[in-house]
Amino acid sequence: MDKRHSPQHREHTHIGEIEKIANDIRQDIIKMLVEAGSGHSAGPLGMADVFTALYFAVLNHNPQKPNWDERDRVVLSNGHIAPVLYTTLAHSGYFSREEALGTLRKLNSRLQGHPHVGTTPGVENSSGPLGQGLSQAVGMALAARMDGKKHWIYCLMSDGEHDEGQIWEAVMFAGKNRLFQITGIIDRNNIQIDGMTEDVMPLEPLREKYESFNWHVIDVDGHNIQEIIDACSEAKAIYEKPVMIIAHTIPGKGVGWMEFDYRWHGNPPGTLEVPGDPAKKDQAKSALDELRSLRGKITGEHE
Amino acid sequence: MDKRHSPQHREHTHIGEIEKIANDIRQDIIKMLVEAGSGHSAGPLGMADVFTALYFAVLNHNPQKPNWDERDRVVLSNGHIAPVLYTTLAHSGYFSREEALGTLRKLNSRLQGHPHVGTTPGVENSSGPLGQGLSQAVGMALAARMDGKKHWIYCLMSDGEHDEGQIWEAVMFAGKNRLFQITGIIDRNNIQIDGMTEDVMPLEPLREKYESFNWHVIDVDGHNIQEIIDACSEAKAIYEKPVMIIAHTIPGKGVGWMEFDYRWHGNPPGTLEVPGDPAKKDQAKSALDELRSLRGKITGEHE
Amino acid sequence: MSSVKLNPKLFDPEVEAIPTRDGYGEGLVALGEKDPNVVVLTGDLSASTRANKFEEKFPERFIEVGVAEQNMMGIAAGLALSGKIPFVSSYAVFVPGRCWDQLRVSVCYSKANVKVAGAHSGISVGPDGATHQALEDIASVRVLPNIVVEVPCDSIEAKKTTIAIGEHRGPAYFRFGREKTPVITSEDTPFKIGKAEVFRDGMDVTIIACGPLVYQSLVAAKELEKDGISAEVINNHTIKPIDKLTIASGAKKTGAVVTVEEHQINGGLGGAVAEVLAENFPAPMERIGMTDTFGESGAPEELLEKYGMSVKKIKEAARTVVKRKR
Amino acid sequence: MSSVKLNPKLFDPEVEAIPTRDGYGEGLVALGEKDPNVVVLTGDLSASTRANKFEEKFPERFIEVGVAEQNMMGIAAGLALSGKIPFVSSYAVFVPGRCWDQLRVSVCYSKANVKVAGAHSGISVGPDGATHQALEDIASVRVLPNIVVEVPCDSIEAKKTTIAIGEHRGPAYFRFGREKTPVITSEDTPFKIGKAEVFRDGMDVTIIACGPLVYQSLVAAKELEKDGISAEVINNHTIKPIDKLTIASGAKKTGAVVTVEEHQINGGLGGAVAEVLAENFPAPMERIGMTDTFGESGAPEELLEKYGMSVKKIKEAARTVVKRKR
Ligand SMILES: Cc1ncc(C[n+]2csc(CCOP(=O)(O)OP(=O)(O)O)c2C)c(N)n1
Ligand SMILES: Cc1ncc(C[n+]2csc(CCOP(=O)(O)OP(=O)(O)O)c2C)c(N)n1
Ligand SMILES: [Mg+2]
Ligand SMILES: [Mg+2]
Repeated sequence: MDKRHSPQHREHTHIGEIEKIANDIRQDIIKMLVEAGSGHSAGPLGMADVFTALYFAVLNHNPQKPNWDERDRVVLSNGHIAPVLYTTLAHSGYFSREEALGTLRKLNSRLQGHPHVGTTPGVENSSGPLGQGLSQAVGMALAARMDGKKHWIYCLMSDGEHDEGQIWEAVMFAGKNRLFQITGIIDRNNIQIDGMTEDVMPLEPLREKYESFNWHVIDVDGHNIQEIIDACSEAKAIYEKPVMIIAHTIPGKGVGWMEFDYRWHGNPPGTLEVPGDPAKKDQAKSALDELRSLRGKITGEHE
Repeated sequence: MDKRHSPQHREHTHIGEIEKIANDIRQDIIKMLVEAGSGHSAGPLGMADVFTALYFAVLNHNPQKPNWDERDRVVLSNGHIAPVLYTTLAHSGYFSREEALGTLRKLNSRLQGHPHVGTTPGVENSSGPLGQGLSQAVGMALAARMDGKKHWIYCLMSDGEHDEGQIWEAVMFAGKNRLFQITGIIDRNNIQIDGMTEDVMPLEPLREKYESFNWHVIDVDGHNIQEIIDACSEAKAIYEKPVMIIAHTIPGKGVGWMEFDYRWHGNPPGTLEVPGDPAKKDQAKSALDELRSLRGKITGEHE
Repeated sequence: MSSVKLNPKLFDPEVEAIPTRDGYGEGLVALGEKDPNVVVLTGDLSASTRANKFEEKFPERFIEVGVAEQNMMGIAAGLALSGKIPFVSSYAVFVPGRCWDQLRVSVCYSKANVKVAGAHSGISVGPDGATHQALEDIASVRVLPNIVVEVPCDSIEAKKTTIAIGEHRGPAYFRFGREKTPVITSEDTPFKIGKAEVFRDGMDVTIIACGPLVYQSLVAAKELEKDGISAEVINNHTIKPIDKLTIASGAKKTGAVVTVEEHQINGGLGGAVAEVLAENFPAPMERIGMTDTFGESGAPEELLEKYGMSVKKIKEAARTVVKRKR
Repeated sequence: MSSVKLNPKLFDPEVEAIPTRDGYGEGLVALGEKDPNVVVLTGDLSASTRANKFEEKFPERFIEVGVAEQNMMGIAAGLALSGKIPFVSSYAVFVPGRCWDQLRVSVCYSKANVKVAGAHSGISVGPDGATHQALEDIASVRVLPNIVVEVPCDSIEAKKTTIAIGEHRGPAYFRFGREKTPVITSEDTPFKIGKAEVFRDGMDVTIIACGPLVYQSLVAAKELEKDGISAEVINNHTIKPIDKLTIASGAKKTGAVVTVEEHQINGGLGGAVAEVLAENFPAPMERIGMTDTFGESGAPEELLEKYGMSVKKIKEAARTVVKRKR
C-alpha cells in the first residue's frame, strides 16, 4: 500500500495541507470545466472539501491498485458532480492532472460527462441518472458482509436526488439490515436545477426522515475538514446502524458570485450571463483569482 | 343524489347496521373467491370494515351516477384486494351482487383480477402493480384544487406496498403541497407475501415516517366502525396537512384460521392445505359458518 | 422534390437551426391559450425541456414535481382522470425510462389522457454522455398499447406535434432533441398524426427517417442524385400508429429501403418498418442508427459521425441496399 | 421431424406439463451448489418465482428486498460489481418494468454481471388480468446494449438456460411462464445461448417460436402436414443476440415465415425476426402474438384462444404466408 494514502500516515497530515489540496482541486475544477465548455460548477466546488478529506485523510485506498480488493469504496450517486471526483482522483494519483484538465467530456475520453465504471480508474459505479447510488452501495455492503470483509463503503449523494423514491427504498433496506459498513454523505447544498430545494421539493426535516428509517445521523459543516474526518471516524464506531452524514455545504463554494445560486448548477464559468456576476469572458479568470487569493490565506488554524 | 348514500342520512345509521353489512360483505368475499377459484383472501377480509364504513357512512357518492363530478373518490392502490372493493360496490348498488359473485376473474368480465378504471362502475383507477395509487390521488387532488372543488379523495394502501419508493415520492409531494383533500388509509395488517412485514421489510416507526414527511397521522382500530368514521371526520377538519389514517387490521378477519397468517394473502378458501386449518374441501363452508355465527352476535353495542 | 412545401432555404449553408424542444415550448403556450385544461409538469427540468415557456405564462397550471419521475407520471394520470390534459416534461431517458410501469398501468392501461415529452433524445445530446442519451425510448414505448408515438423532425413540426397531441384524446409520447438542428419544414408543410409525408420523390430507394436526421437524409438523397441514384425520402414522424400505406407504397415503388433514426436500430423505427415490410411488401432494407452500443461524451457532430448516423453512411446504406435488389 | 432429440412423449395427450419457472428454481439450486458466488434476490415473491428453492438450500445467499424493484436491481448491480453473481427474481411486469433505468444504467451500461428472471410472463398468467401479464418485456429489454435475452420453451430448457446464464459473463434477462406447459425437450436436446434449434424440418414455411408456444407451433406443424403444408419449426429461445444464420437459412429454404410468441407482435420476437429478414433475406412473414392490446382476466387456454395464440391461428397464419410467396 502506498504510504501516502494509508490512514496511519494521514493522522499526521496537517489539516492546512488538506485545505490547500482542496483549494488546488477547486482551481482545477474551474480549469477543466472551462476546457470542456460544459458541465456542472456549483456541486463540484461545494463538495471539494468533502472529497479532499475522503481521499487524503479517510479512505483506505491505493491509487496504484484501483482494483485492490480491500479498498474502501466511494460510490458517487449524483454523477453530475464528476468534475470533483475526477480532479480528486487525479490529485490522488489515479491518473494524470493533464488527463483530468484536458479530456473531460471529449470524444474517446476516459472522463465521461457522468462517471462510467470500467472506463476510469478509481470510479466504482456508473451514475448520472439520480438516485441509483445507494442501492449499489447496499449491494457492495452485502457482498462485503457475506465475504467477511472489513472495508467501508462511502456513498455520496446530493440533496435534490432525495426526491427519488429509489433512495428511500435503499434507505429502508439498509436500515433494516443494519448495514453499518455504509457511511452516506449528503451534499446538503440546498439547491437543485429549478431552484432552492425547499422551494422545489422540501426535504426538511431531513434528519428526522433518516432517523425514522432507522439510520444514525451526523450533521457537519461540509467545509470543515476536521469535522468531516471526525464524522467519518465516529461512523466507524457505530455498529448497530448505517450512518448518514449530512454535510452542509455552500454550492459554488470559493467563488463568491457563484455561491448559493442554483443557476450555476449546470453551467461552467464563461457560459452564463448573470446580473451582478462578472461578464462571461471574465468569469474563469475571476473565479481562479478568488481561489488563489483564498489559498494564500490558508494557515492551518484548525490544528 | 341517492338518499341512502348522503352523509346527512348516515349520521342516523345504526353502527350495528353497518357492522352487519360488513359481515355480509365478508361472506360475499368468500363466495366470490370460491367461485373465481383464485384471488386474495386475507387483505379483503381485513379491510371489509373500512370499506363498509367508507361506502355506507363516509363517502359522498351516488351509485346511480358513478361519474358524478362532485363525488368523493376512492383510489385503491393495493389492487389485489379488489374483492372487497367489488363486493362493497355491489352492496352499494353500483352493480348487482350476482355480477360480483359470479364473474370475478372470468373471461369478458367487468370484474378484472385487479381493478381497471373505465371497465367497472365505481372503480376510479387501475391498480395491481403496487405503489401507484397515491400519485394518482395527488393528481386528483391537484385537479380538484385547481377547479375549486370540495370533494375528498380517499387513497387506500397496503402496508407491504410502502416498500415502494414511488409512495414516498408521492408522500413527499403531498406533504409539500399540503393536499388536505387527500385522506390516506393504510391497511396495517402486518403481512405481505413472503412473511410478516416486520420480518420481510420493517416499516416501523411508520407514524414517525409520515410525520417526518409532514403528514398528520391518526391510528385507528380497523375493525371499529365508529373509530374509522370518526377518523375520517377528524381528517376533514385538518386543513394544513394531508392525513394518513393507519388502520390496524387483522388479515383474514372473521375467519379464525386465516387470521394473521400470511399464507392466506393470495389464496382463496379451498386451494391451500395449511396444518391446523380445515381441510381444503371444508374451508369455504367453515369460513361462511364462522362469519354467519359472528353476524348473529352483532348487536350494535357501539351506539 | 415532392409536392410537399418545405423550408425554401433547406439546402442553404446558412439554413436556420433551432432545437426541436423550442417547438415544444411554443406548442405548450399555444395549447395553454386555447384550453384551460392543459397543465404542464416537470421533474426539476423546467428550462431545458422548455416547459418554462408555459410556466412563465400559466404559473397556476404548472406543477413542479422535483426529481421524481414515477410520481410525476402517476400525478399526470390522476390529473387526466379528472379531466385535465397533462404534459409530462423531462428527459427521454427518464420518461419513459424511470417510470415505464407507471406509463403502462396508470396511463396506457387506463387510457388516461397523458402526454409525455421526452427531451434530450438521441446521441446528439453530446457531452453529457451515454447515460443522458436516450436511444431506446421509441422501442420501449411503441410496444405499449393505446399510445401514440411521435418524433418531430424540426422545431416547426415539433410545435405542430405538440398541438396535435394536445388535441388528440389518449396517451401520447413524443421526443425532442437538445441541439440546434436545421429547420426542414415550413408552416405550410402538411402534418397529421399517423400520416408519413414524402418529402422527396425518388425511384431507386426509399429513405425512411424520423427526427432531425430527416435533414441528413434529404442531403444524402440530394447527393445521391449525382451518383445516379434517385432516392425517395419519407418523413415518418409517427412511429405509432405507423403509416403502413405510405411505407409499403414507397417500398413497392423503389424496392429498397433505408431507415434512419437517432435510436438503436433494434426495435425502433427500423424495427417498425421491418415489421411493415415483412407483412406487406418484403424488400431489402438497411438500418442507420445506433448499432447496439451505448453512446459516449463528445460533440454532437462528432458522435453522429463516429456512430454512423452521417450523410456519408446514409449514402453508403442506400448504395448497398440498391445493390441488394433482385 | 429434425435430428434434434425432443421429448418422445411430446404428442401424447398425456404429455407431462411443468411450469417453466420450476426449471428456474432447479437451475438456481444447481448453480448454487457449483458456485458460492451465486446469490438470489427477490422482491416479496420468493415462492411464486421459485426463488424459494434456492432460499431453502442457501439461506445465507438469499436476499429479501421487499416490494422494491428499483432497489433490488441496484443492489444486484452492487453485488455484481463486488464479484457476486446475483439473480433478480420477480414478475416480468416488474423486472424490467419497474426498474428499467436501473437495468439500463446500473447494470447494462456498467456491464454488471446481473441476471434478471421475469416470472409470470405472457397472457397465460390468466385470472390476475392485464396488469400482471408481461407482454412487452422482450421489446423493452432487447433494445438495451450488452444484455442477453432468453425465452425458454419448457422447464428443462429453463433449467439449462438458468445454468448457462449463470456461467455467461454479463447482464442477462430471461422470462418464465406461470402455468404448467408441456415438456417439449429432453435432457439431450442441444442448448446454447445464441443458437436457435430446428425442432422440426419442413420445406414450405418456417415457424419461428419462443417460449411455451413452441409446443403449439409443433402441434400446428404436425397438423399442417395433413393439409399438405410442410412446416419447419425453429425454437428461437435466444432473442438477443439473435441467431441470424439459422433464421435466414430457414427463410431461404422455405421462403415464408411465421413468428409465434406470448408477447406483443410489435418489437419482440416478431420484430427481431423481421429485422433479420429485411437485412438478410426479405421474405413474407406473419406474426402471431398480442396485436397491440392489453390482456384481461380469464383461464390461460381461453385467453390464448381469444387473443389469437392458438394452434388454429398458427395454422391460418402459415397458410396465409404460404399463399403470399411469390
Ligand atoms: C433521474 C434523474 N432525473 C433528472 C435528472 C436531471 N438532473 C440532473 S442534476 C439535477 C438536480 C438535482 O439536484 P442536486 O443533485 O441537489 O443538484 P446540485 O446541488 O448539484 O446543483 C437534475 C434534476 C437526473 N440526472 N436524473
Ligand atoms: C410493484 C409490485 N411488485 C410486486 C407485486 C406482487 N405483490 C402482490 S401483493 C404483494 C404483497 C404486498 O403486501 P401487502 O400489500 O401488504 O399484502 P396483504 O397485506 O394484502 O397480504 C406483492 C409483493 C406487485 N403487485 N406489485
Ligand atoms: Mg443540491
Ligand atoms: Mg399487508
